[in-house]
Amino acid sequence: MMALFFRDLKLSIRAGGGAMIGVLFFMTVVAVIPFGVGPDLNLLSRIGPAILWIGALLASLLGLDRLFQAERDDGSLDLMLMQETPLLFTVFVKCAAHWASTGLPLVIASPLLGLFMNMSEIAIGATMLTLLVGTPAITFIGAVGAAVAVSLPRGGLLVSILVLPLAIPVLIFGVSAVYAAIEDPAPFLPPLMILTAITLFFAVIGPVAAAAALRHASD
Amino acid sequence: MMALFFRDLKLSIRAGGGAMIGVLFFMTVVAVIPFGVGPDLNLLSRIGPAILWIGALLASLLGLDRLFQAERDDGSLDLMLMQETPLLFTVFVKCAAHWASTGLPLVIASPLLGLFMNMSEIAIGATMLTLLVGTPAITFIGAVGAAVAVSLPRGGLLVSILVLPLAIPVLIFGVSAVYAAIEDPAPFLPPLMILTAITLFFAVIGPVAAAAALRHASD
Amino acid sequence: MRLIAEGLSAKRGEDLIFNDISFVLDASEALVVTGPNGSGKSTLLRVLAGLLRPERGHVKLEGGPPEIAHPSEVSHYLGHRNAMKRELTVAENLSFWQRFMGNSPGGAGVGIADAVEAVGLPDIAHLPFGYLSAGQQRRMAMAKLLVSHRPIWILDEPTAALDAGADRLFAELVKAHLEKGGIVIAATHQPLGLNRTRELHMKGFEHLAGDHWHDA
Amino acid sequence: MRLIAEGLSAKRGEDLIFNDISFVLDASEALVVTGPNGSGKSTLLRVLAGLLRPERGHVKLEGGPPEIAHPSEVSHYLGHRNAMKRELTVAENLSFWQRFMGNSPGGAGVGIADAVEAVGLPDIAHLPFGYLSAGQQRRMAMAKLLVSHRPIWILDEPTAALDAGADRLFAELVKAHLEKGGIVIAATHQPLGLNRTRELHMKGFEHLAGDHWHDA
Amino acid sequence: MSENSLAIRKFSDLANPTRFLALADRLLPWLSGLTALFFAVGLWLSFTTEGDYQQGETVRIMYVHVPAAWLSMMCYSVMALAALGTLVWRHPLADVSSRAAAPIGACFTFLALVTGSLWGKPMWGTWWVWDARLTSVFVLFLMYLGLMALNRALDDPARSSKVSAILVLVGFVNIPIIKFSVEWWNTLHQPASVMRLDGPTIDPEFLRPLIVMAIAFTLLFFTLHVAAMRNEILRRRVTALRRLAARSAGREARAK
Ligand code: HEM
Ligand SMILES: Nc1ncnc2c1ncn2[C@@H]1O[C@H](COP(=O)(O)OP(=O)(O)OP(=O)(O)O)[C@@H](O)[C@H]1O
Ligand SMILES: Nc1ncnc2c1ncn2[C@@H]1O[C@H](COP(=O)(O)OP(=O)(O)OP(=O)(O)O)[C@@H](O)[C@H]1O
Ligand SMILES: [Mg+2]
Ligand SMILES: [Mg+2]
Repeated sequence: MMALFFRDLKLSIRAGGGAMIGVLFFMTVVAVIPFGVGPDLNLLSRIGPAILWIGALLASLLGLDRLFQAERDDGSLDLMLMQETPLLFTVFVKCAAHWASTGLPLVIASPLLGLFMNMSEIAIGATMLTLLVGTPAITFIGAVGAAVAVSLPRGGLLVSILVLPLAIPVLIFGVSAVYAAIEDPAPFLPPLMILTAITLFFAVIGPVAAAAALRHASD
Repeated sequence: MMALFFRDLKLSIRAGGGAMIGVLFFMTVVAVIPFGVGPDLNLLSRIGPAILWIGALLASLLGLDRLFQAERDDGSLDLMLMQETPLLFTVFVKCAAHWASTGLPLVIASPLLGLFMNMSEIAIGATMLTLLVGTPAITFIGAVGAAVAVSLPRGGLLVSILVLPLAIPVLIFGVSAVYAAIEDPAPFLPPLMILTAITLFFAVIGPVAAAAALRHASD
Repeated sequence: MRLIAEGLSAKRGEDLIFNDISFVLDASEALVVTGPNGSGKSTLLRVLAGLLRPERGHVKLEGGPPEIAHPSEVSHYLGHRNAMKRELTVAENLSFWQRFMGNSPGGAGVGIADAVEAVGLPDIAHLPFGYLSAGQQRRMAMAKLLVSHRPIWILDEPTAALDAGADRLFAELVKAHLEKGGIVIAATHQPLGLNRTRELHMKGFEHLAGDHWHDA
Repeated sequence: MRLIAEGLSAKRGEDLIFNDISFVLDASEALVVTGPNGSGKSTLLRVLAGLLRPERGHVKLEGGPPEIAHPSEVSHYLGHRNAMKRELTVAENLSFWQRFMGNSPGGAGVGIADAVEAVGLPDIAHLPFGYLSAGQQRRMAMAKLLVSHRPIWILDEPTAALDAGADRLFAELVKAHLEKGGIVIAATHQPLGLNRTRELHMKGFEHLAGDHWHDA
Repeated sequence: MSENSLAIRKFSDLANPTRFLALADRLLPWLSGLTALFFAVGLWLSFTTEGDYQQGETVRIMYVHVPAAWLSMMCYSVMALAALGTLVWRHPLADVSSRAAAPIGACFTFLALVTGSLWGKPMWGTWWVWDARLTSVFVLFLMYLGLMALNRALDDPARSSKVSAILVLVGFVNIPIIKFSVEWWNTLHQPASVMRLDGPTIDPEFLRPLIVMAIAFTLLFFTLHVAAMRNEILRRRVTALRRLAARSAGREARAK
């Protein structure tokens, strides 16, 4: 299993470069929004967390559609389906590798971008934490979409359409957690807990559904 | 040549719904935003144009990296390289087809989306115009990246560094043009002109560079 | 150990490709599947490999390891595609599959170096897989069969793109596997140079309609 | 019309694959390229098809249409991959290539229906290409040679995955093309069933010559 | 042996769709008749009962809006059930049912959105607000469209049915979100006043027409659904026959 993890990492570094694309897109989002809200700095810092989250959400869609398509195209998927190890784990590990190569860089880049949006230290910290907890959920949800679209020529847009609505709860609680952290009265922990719960929930549901879809898509 | 255009369109439609998919995608993206920044309508209307432009960038990034890789993987690229018709045209037509299936739907859907973000009529009109003028540039830039990705088997990272930084100016001019249109003092035409210039520039440079890259890619 | 297929029939899309195929393979027996293009050889192999659910009938393994659910879990499948990543070197590809697949009970795979040696390409394991020629790629895909032990080999046109020398080499590998008590099922158009093998000739069902949207 | 190759040599990566290959092919002559795996057959064909720049030497066409820059512009290339889209139907694929390639001066391609008929699969042109079996796909890729006229055919292991019947069928196609004054260059491991063809046997350089880092 | 076993199986398989078609033909007239009847009564009721003292005439929108909204959710639930049927019992009709339901559900959702925003203008002074209830319904609408797009993308039903079924099930998480969004987030939209554990808290004056209209809408849904399923089955038969025709034609061509 670790073999799969490292192999996918290696691939994403050699072939994909997906990490860079994601981060750069993330930066682009953050760079463009200020033109919208204008010079008003404290408004900027107010919507900062939301922008970061939206950017992360959209950025993690990049490359998601190829998660299983690439395996299918060169026949690796067949062998993975045949193994004794439950397909569930295989999918889970692939998600983990994908997150490590695209989600993690976003989390790491977020403080820097937070500074651009002149967010307070605490806001930056909270955002980073929520992203760290929340983005895996997006990957797991995305795995379902990728598995469903595995036999499609160019899943890109379709996968995102299937994935985004399901990812909305993650976004809601992620953002609300950050704001709870900023505005003292509201407690920070509950929303963070909910976010963790959502991630765990999808960490189970996602691989299960994706594995089922892969089994039935194979022909 | 038209044959190529329609074939690429058909391919993107086979991926489901074609233009419908495109519109649906942007509706989804727009629907996600309020969950982040909250229901505050006039904030939404202010960042609306930026959101639409980001959506456009995302949509083109989603399918673009495969623009030539798909052709390479099934050997079609070889035949295209061999033809008498200059490779330049082939690349150009492929870009056109790609834009027609990702950029155009956004342009068409933008008024609707604008209403959702309750943007003013003039803002909607300006956004639509800038998108119509600007999005092709993104496609052409992306084409270069896609071609490089084919020629350098491990060029994924280079691609991302190549495409997005070039695309950011387009976004910035596009967005600022819209805001110039909204806020009276700033003139609308100059940024629009610059945007057009950028697009025309890349409409020439893009295919040339991409064709060159592809020639060296073949081995 | 014996592999038993009973009354298999399979669909592709809505069409029944073949109907009611049954056979029994004992240890160290080989089955060669022949037939014209489109007669359903690959489909049959995919059914045996558990990649396609048969319409009717079933495949089971007797005398194999008790804990397996489907024979495919102790099978190698070599399809038309090689299941190797172009960007990774041959060695990386092989060692990945070795560690990912592990060994079935009752045997152990050979090392990467030996496997590459066995397919006659000892000196290019360090090249990216995408750099190899068609035949070299196919040979490396065969090396994949050696690095992790599976008693059952399911091979779809293994010798496509192989030169004469490699053909012989492949025949040797298969013979060795059979002598170790393995089972081999291969679909092919060219004689594999194996002696005393059972043969299954698919006529091709000409797609008699098996789907329920027809009225009687 | 005659195809002339003079002192061709080509590199892959850093290694010289072959060195100083020359030949002349007149109209209605066929050249069969043979050799072990990795000996450089595909590389040579890609050089002839203009897809790979030769290290030294050049390819030219005499007596062909004057306006062409490189013989590849009047050549068909059938590589290891079929250059067809899995998602589109066979008919869509073929008609695309027909319209995209057009015809070289001095001939015209046949219609889709006839081409599909000629490769013996008249009834499945409406299926998505991805639904076809390996051999059916290869046959359809051959139909691609017929739908648009090219005097020169460059074929890389054309008969891979074909059954016996299809082999004969392919031999017929090639013969017909030669009789019409065409030129055929084919790399293969199995006899193509063509009579009176020239043969070029590649030994395979074992990557010694021309490698700058070896001479101490 | 193989031949007749095949024949038997074919019979048992096509039994379902064929029986269903017969049933549908008998059912449809009645369903449509009932639907028309209830709509007549419902509309009459909703326009004769006097308007609300503060909402005025606009309250009548409720009689369309609320049933449409309910149906939009019920339709997705039906699809989820059908998806279960596809995955668990492998029933050939289940896939047909969920495929047929998607467009209908999209229409009802669209109706709920439109009437809702029509109502929102007088009530909240704006066509649209991005509050949880409204947006979650909008997301439901998007999900319907997404599923329709997916079904069109994976054209071959034999392969696509299970896959899209899985997606339907995963998407079901949105339904409770819609239903309870009003409780979980503070929204402009009013909380459930009819479908509550502790009986409806709404004036019977409004309740009566609402109930009638709800029944009418439900009947309408089933009418449309059955009709759509019948069309889907017929469509598949036609394609199957066409493919067979093509194949056999080719065989004759080869025979001679
Ligand atoms: C586009 C805007 C709207 C949407 C998408 C929408 C959606 C919904 C939905 C999904 C329900 C079903 C709730 C349930 O069964 O628990 C519902 C019920 C209802 N809506 Fe709306 N609504 C919208 C606007 C409005 C407006 C403007 C009003 C009036 C001020 C309104 C009044 C009601 C009422 C009274 C119910 C019945 C609640 C119950 O009795 O359970 N809605 N709406
Ligand atoms: N893209 C590439 N990059 C670097 N080296 C390559 C590449 N493709 C092939 N080679 C090397 O060039 C040599 C010749 O390859 P080529 O494909 O021409 O052989 P071939 O005669 O076609 O073999 P086969 O019969 O297996 O097709 C091989 O040793 C291979 O390792
Ligand atoms: N994915 C698919 N969907 C629908 N039909 C398919 C699919 N794959 C194959 N078929 C059909 O099933 C039949 C059998 O295909 P199969 O690949 O088993 O033939 P084969 O014996 O392997 O032929 P070949 O010798 O060319 O490999 C063919 O007629 C083909 O059209
Ligand atoms: Mg086959
Ligand atoms: Mg070769």
